[in-house]
Amino acid sequence: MFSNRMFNILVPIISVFLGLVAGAIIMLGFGYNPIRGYIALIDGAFGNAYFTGETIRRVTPYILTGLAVAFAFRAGLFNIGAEGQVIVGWLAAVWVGSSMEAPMIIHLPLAILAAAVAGGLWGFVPGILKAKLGVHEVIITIMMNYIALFLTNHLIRNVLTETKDTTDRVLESASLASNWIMEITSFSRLHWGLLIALAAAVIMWFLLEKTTTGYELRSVGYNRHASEYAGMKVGKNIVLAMVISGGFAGLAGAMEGLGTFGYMPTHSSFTNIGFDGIAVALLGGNAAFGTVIAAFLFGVLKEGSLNMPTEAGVPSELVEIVIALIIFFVASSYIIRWALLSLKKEGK
Amino acid sequence: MSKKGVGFLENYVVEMLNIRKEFPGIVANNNINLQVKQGEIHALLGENGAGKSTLMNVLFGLYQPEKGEIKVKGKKVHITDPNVANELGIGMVHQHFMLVDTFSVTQNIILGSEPRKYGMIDIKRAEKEVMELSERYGLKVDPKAKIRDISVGMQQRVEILKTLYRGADVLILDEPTAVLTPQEIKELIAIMKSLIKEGISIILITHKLKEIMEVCDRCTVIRKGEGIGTVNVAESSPNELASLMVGREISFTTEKTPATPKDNILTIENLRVKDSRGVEMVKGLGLEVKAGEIVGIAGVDGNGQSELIEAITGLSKVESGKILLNDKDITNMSPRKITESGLSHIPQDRHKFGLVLDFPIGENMVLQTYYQKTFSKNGVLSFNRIYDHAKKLIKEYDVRTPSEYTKARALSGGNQQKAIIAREVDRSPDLIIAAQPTRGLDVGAIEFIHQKLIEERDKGRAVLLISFELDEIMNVSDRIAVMFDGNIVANVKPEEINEQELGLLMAGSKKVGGA
Amino acid sequence: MLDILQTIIPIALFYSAPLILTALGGVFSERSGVVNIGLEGLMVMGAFVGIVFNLTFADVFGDATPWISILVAMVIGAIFSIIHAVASVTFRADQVVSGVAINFLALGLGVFLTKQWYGKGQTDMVSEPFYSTNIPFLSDIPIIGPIFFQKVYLTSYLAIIVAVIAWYVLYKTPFGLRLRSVGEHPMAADTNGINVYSMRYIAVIISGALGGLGGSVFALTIASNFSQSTIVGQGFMSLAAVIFGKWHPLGAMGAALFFGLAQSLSVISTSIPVLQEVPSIYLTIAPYVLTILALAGFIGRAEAPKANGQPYIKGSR
Amino acid sequence: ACGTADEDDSANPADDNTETEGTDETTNEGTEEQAEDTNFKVGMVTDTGGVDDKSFNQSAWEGLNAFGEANGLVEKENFDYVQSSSDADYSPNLNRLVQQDYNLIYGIGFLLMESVTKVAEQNPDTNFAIVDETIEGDNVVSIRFKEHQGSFLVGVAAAMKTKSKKVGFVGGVESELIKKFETGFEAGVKSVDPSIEVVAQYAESFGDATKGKAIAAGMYNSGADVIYHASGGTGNGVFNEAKDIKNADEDAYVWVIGVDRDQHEEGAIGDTNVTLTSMLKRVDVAVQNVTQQAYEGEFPGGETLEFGLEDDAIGIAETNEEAYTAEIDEKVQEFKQSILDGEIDVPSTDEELEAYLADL
Ligand SMILES: Nc1ncnc2c1ncn2[C@@H]1O[C@H](COP(=O)(O)OP(=O)(O)OP(=O)(O)O)[C@@H](O)[C@H]1O
Ligand SMILES: Nc1ncnc2c1ncn2[C@@H]1O[C@H](COP(=O)(O)OP(=O)(O)OP(=O)(O)O)[C@@H](O)[C@H]1O
Ligand SMILES: [Mg+2]
Ligand SMILES: [Mg+2]
Repeated sequence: MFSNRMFNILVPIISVFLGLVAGAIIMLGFGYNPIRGYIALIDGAFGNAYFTGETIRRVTPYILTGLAVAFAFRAGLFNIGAEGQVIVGWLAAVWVGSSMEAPMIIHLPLAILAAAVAGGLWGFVPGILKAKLGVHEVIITIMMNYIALFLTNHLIRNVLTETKDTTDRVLESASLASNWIMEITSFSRLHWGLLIALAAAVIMWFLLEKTTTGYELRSVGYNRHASEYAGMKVGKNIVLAMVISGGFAGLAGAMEGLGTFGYMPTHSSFTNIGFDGIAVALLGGNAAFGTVIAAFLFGVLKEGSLNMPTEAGVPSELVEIVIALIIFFVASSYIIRWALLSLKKEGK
Repeated sequence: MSKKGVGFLENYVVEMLNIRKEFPGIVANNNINLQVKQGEIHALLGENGAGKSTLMNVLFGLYQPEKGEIKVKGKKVHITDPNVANELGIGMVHQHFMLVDTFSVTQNIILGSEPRKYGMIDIKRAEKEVMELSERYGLKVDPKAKIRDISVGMQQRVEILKTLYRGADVLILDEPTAVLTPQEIKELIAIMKSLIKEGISIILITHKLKEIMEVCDRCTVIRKGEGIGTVNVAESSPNELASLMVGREISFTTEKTPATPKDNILTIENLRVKDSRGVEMVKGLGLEVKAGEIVGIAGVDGNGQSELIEAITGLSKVESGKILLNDKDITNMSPRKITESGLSHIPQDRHKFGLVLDFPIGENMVLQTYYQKTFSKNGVLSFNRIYDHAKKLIKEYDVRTPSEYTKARALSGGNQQKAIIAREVDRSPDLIIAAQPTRGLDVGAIEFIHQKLIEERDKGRAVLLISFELDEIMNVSDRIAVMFDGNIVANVKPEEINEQELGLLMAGSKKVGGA
Repeated sequence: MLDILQTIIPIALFYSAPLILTALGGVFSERSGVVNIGLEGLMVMGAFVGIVFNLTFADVFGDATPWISILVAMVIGAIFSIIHAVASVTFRADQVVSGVAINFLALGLGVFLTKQWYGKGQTDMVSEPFYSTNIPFLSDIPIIGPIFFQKVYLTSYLAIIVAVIAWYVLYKTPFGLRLRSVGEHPMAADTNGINVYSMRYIAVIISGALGGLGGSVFALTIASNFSQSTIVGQGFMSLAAVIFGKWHPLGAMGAALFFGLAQSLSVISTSIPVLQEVPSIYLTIAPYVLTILALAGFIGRAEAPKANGQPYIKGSR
Repeated sequence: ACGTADEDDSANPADDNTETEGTDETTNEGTEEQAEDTNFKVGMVTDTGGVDDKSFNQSAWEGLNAFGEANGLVEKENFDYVQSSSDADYSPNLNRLVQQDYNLIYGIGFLLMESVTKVAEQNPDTNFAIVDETIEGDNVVSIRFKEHQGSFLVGVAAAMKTKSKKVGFVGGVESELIKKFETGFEAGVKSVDPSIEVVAQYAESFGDATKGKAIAAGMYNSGADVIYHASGGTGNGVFNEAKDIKNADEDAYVWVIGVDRDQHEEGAIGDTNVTLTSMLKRVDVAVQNVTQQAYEGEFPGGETLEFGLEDDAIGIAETNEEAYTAEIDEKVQEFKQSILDGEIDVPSTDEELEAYLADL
């Protein structure tokens, strides 16, 4: 028999493989050359130092929004609001990063912290409403997304600037960008944020799996009544989970504001970093390290897809389809397990 | 009832022959035979996990057996799903009720075979039919009431009506009395008797030997998946049945020395508590439990017992009054504070409250203590210690589980309960509240749990036992407090009262001299 | 005042209609125990199909084109949703995951095919969209007529009628009783001889049909063409309406109408004297803040169908 | 990064072309022969709209096509575009073109400002152009338009057309750029008749047709009969609402003024059309013009080019002859001349508008 561990590794690999095969079949069906298509994708993601840098840059916020969604999930909450939390985190980081002066050792952490706090605050609202009044977090987080979008646009135009569409750039002292990284990646926008994202993954893993707080959060996630019976404060844990989740998403905003862009433009629609985080978390099985790997997969596919139209003539949406299919296969892991088991049986 | 196709020697309505059913890694039923005669009440007896429910689920078409054959009224049948069972006239009342909480009684009964009019459910007709049926068999129900608003006993009647509505003439009852109060059990027994008069045959699963002796004609015993045999109840005794079941002698009356009560551990004064709907359920109650004694609260379900427990344990708010634990006021304190003040609680609903079913057994063993120094340092858990601790408890309390890393969900009900008791008792509290600690467990497990409670008493702990089983109350308690309508209406010693009198007190009829 | 109502109500109605239809789909699916985060994707599919059909067959069907378009969108939406059903019912997939995949798939497929067929990222404008009408007789009633029956889209009333039918089906018919029982306690339904799997398939397919209908109604009354950005969040608003409406068809309709009303108030308020002084940002976010306040203030706790989100595995407990 | 020009000291890769053309004095006609072997490459990066957005991305792409046609160049080889699917894609897309040795790269739309600035700094050997923004740098040319001028003219048309003496303006997202449309429009309206009321409202989105429709419904309902929109996809809702009113009542008097390109097509309903006229912003003219200069080795690096009426890069559509009457056109032409002559300085901010209105 396969061990559980082996399944946990095999199933995603098979899912990705099946997704890519399905994508190839679609390309064939529409008269494209799948090999050229996928070479273009790989080229677009890793073709040279620049694209490699860009790919990793793209992965960075995905890790954080993935962690955000996964963290809430583990505590039994569905945070569709990562999107809004990213947006407010972005603004807070840029605000602190551009409007005050301080030595880097203070300024940068302060700007990052501001993002986490802003995101956390955005998570706090649905958290407290759920904890105190039992209001479903899904609706509140959806509403908070829209509020974040419109409010930040308003703030950028009316408070941070005088009717401009982008904020000022953040100061050097609050920037995650690094000349050194830029140089070795031929001026990609890769920045130090990746380290923050990876650290966040470690923190989440440690917090959830190793600490008493994590124990409580997981317990509340699985069984609210038993947790209350055992003396845990269910409401407090719900709020805490949403705040930490929002904090992670807020950090993703800081990645954009202090790293990738160095400023914040007004947005006429959602960034999708938060919504994509849902897919990342689910692909990663809501576990910290699974999320990191899923974010890489996601980032590679998304970044590489940009190269497909120019290099192979394939519409980049093909990759959306491939991602969707991969998610399906991962979700349907039961059937893959079943197939593996029957294969094994027949082999005997 | 037609006699056509009935076996030529015996009048068997259902025959299960050489049934084998496997689950991954376990043979739940191995070559089991069960033959039920027309119009009898046939008991199915066995320890927790012996394979009773599995066998019945096979008969009801929920599981397909690996081997063996089933005959209904002499005809070989293939029961591929519950629909087939229904058509063959087999109805089952499951151990865990199969009722939709938010539906009305009528809706639950007609679900799947609704009377219609113009494509709509003809709810008027349905209600009328339910009323007729309930009158005919003496199963009183309110057809319009929502399931979640009615008592467990009432729910059970709905379950039975459901099968009758579908025209069942073979009725499987899987542990129907485990969740009932003595009054309700009495009513159920009367109902069963009237059902067999109507020509219905019943298969009854129960762990209560007394019930078997009282109503059953024959009894089939299974042990660890193997059929042990079938006996005529009239020619047998509880002792014989029990030893057939577990393979050894069992003592029924719990051995214990007289209690030596000391200081007050729990003192409750003038307590008032409302339920979640705002109805006052505990109405100025007073109670004392001393160190070294077991106080049993006897009472019919719904007289405020749940609210009382929730108030003591901090799970619901006290309106007024006082609760003292070791002379310390714990009224309206948080569950955590109360636990730390020396209280343990074996909850009534082990799945809802007692366990996090998706946690490993090991993590469940520290549900209230994970944050304490023993198991964590600076907020970081020490899994080595947690699992060592769990290992110790598993051994000490004989919790049957593949390992301490196994999810609680995978354990049998009895073993889940043992795990909870291990956790609660091991904390060495001053007061143990045990709410229905043996519900649904086999006699072996019951014996073990009773012993544990008495041991703790002897160590000088106070024990508050809440149970709807008069046997349990009479056997285990040193003092019985009878609860009726939100108040303690009597305080008696078990040796000074018989079950009859106790039953009257519980029904609120009159006061008997207290102790 | 009358003027204002006359402006607000028709806007609220046309804004709500697609949300109502899609939310009803969500109600069916979730009442049967299948969480449907994929409503957004189902709407995308509906919008895509509605527009493509309309563009392709406008010459053939003339005035009837929009009606036939939404019918076709319904059918394709239903077929498309089978993917969600297979994954979440047969393959026991996590329903949230499968729903997220539906969203990705619909958008990817829609835009991919648009590029294939039209050689660009967005279609042309349809020539046969829905137009509003005055409803004969009813629109002549004083006061009520101008507010509710003048310059309204028939699709708005279609949505309301479908909501009433959905309520009737779910609460008055055997089918509805069975469907709801499957969402509350699938094992109970199973022991009563109800096929849990086929019930859930049907429910998900209905949600696909209604989601497709909602998407196409949106596209043919409001957007008039299809692109990446035709459906951006309407599906999630519908999901919010499902929960806001406590999984009840009429509740979901009420919630969607509430969203529509709040939205139209925020748009119209610039022409309401008292509100003119209010900075526009407050009006822009008002619909969302109002929703939160409404939930926190008096709607409160909503209980989802008990078995919502749990795959049913025969024989487990 | 620039393959062929690596050893060349010249910062301008287009020099390669001029050198090969060297002896040949001809410009436009002469290039046809060189087309085969020219390695001039021009590309554009769109914002999230794509080259079929019926707006400036499309217009810019038309400009490149026109340029290609005029010079006998080949799509994909000599000119191409990349579409962005989110804000984060601008930089990689620009860089992709840089790495593929494009000589001139356009960033279409103000949203690309920051990205073009950075990429241009990092790649001094490549030439860039940005539309609707100003960027400093020797290798960047900034292309801007005097939208306020065109908006002024459609404002005049609206003032001539309105019967109710109330006209509306629907903006996408409130910003400096869109403000130019609004102020120009209002100035135009009031220049004809100061008593005409102008109501303006922003949708806070360039893609929310629902809101566009709702806003238009509100405006028409409150008596406005001409609406000028500068709101991208949101404008679809405005057209929809006008057509809807028209569908219900053929005699209804409602008009829409389009933006950027001639939006006549959008206004068609049955035999009539609700598009009164459109403010034309000829990004294609500007793009073709700048590209041609670069092709000829005269890339105006470092300059900010402001295209307006005088360049025929801003204009007014006259397609709907029935609605856009000779009388209106006469008035419009009159004002156009005044602007060209410098008699009218069209305001482009709120302050300027205030001053302008005070002077009327
Ligand atoms: N669905 C299942 N999957 C795996 N194992 C099962 C399943 N159902 C039952 N078993 C196993 O089969 C054995 C018999 O279980 P069964 O439910 O028949 O016991 P029982 O006699 O009804 O016990 P109880 O008295 O506790 O009701 C148990 O060991 C149990 O673990
Ligand atoms: N999916 C499953 N996997 C493993 N064991 C299972 C599964 N489902 C049920 N079981 C086992 O089946 C046995 C019997 O289940 P049943 O529903 O009869 O509960 P029980 O043991 O009688 O518990 P209770 O005392 O709470 O009634 C249990 O021992 C349980 O562990
Ligand atoms: Mg059992
Ligand atoms: Mg049991």
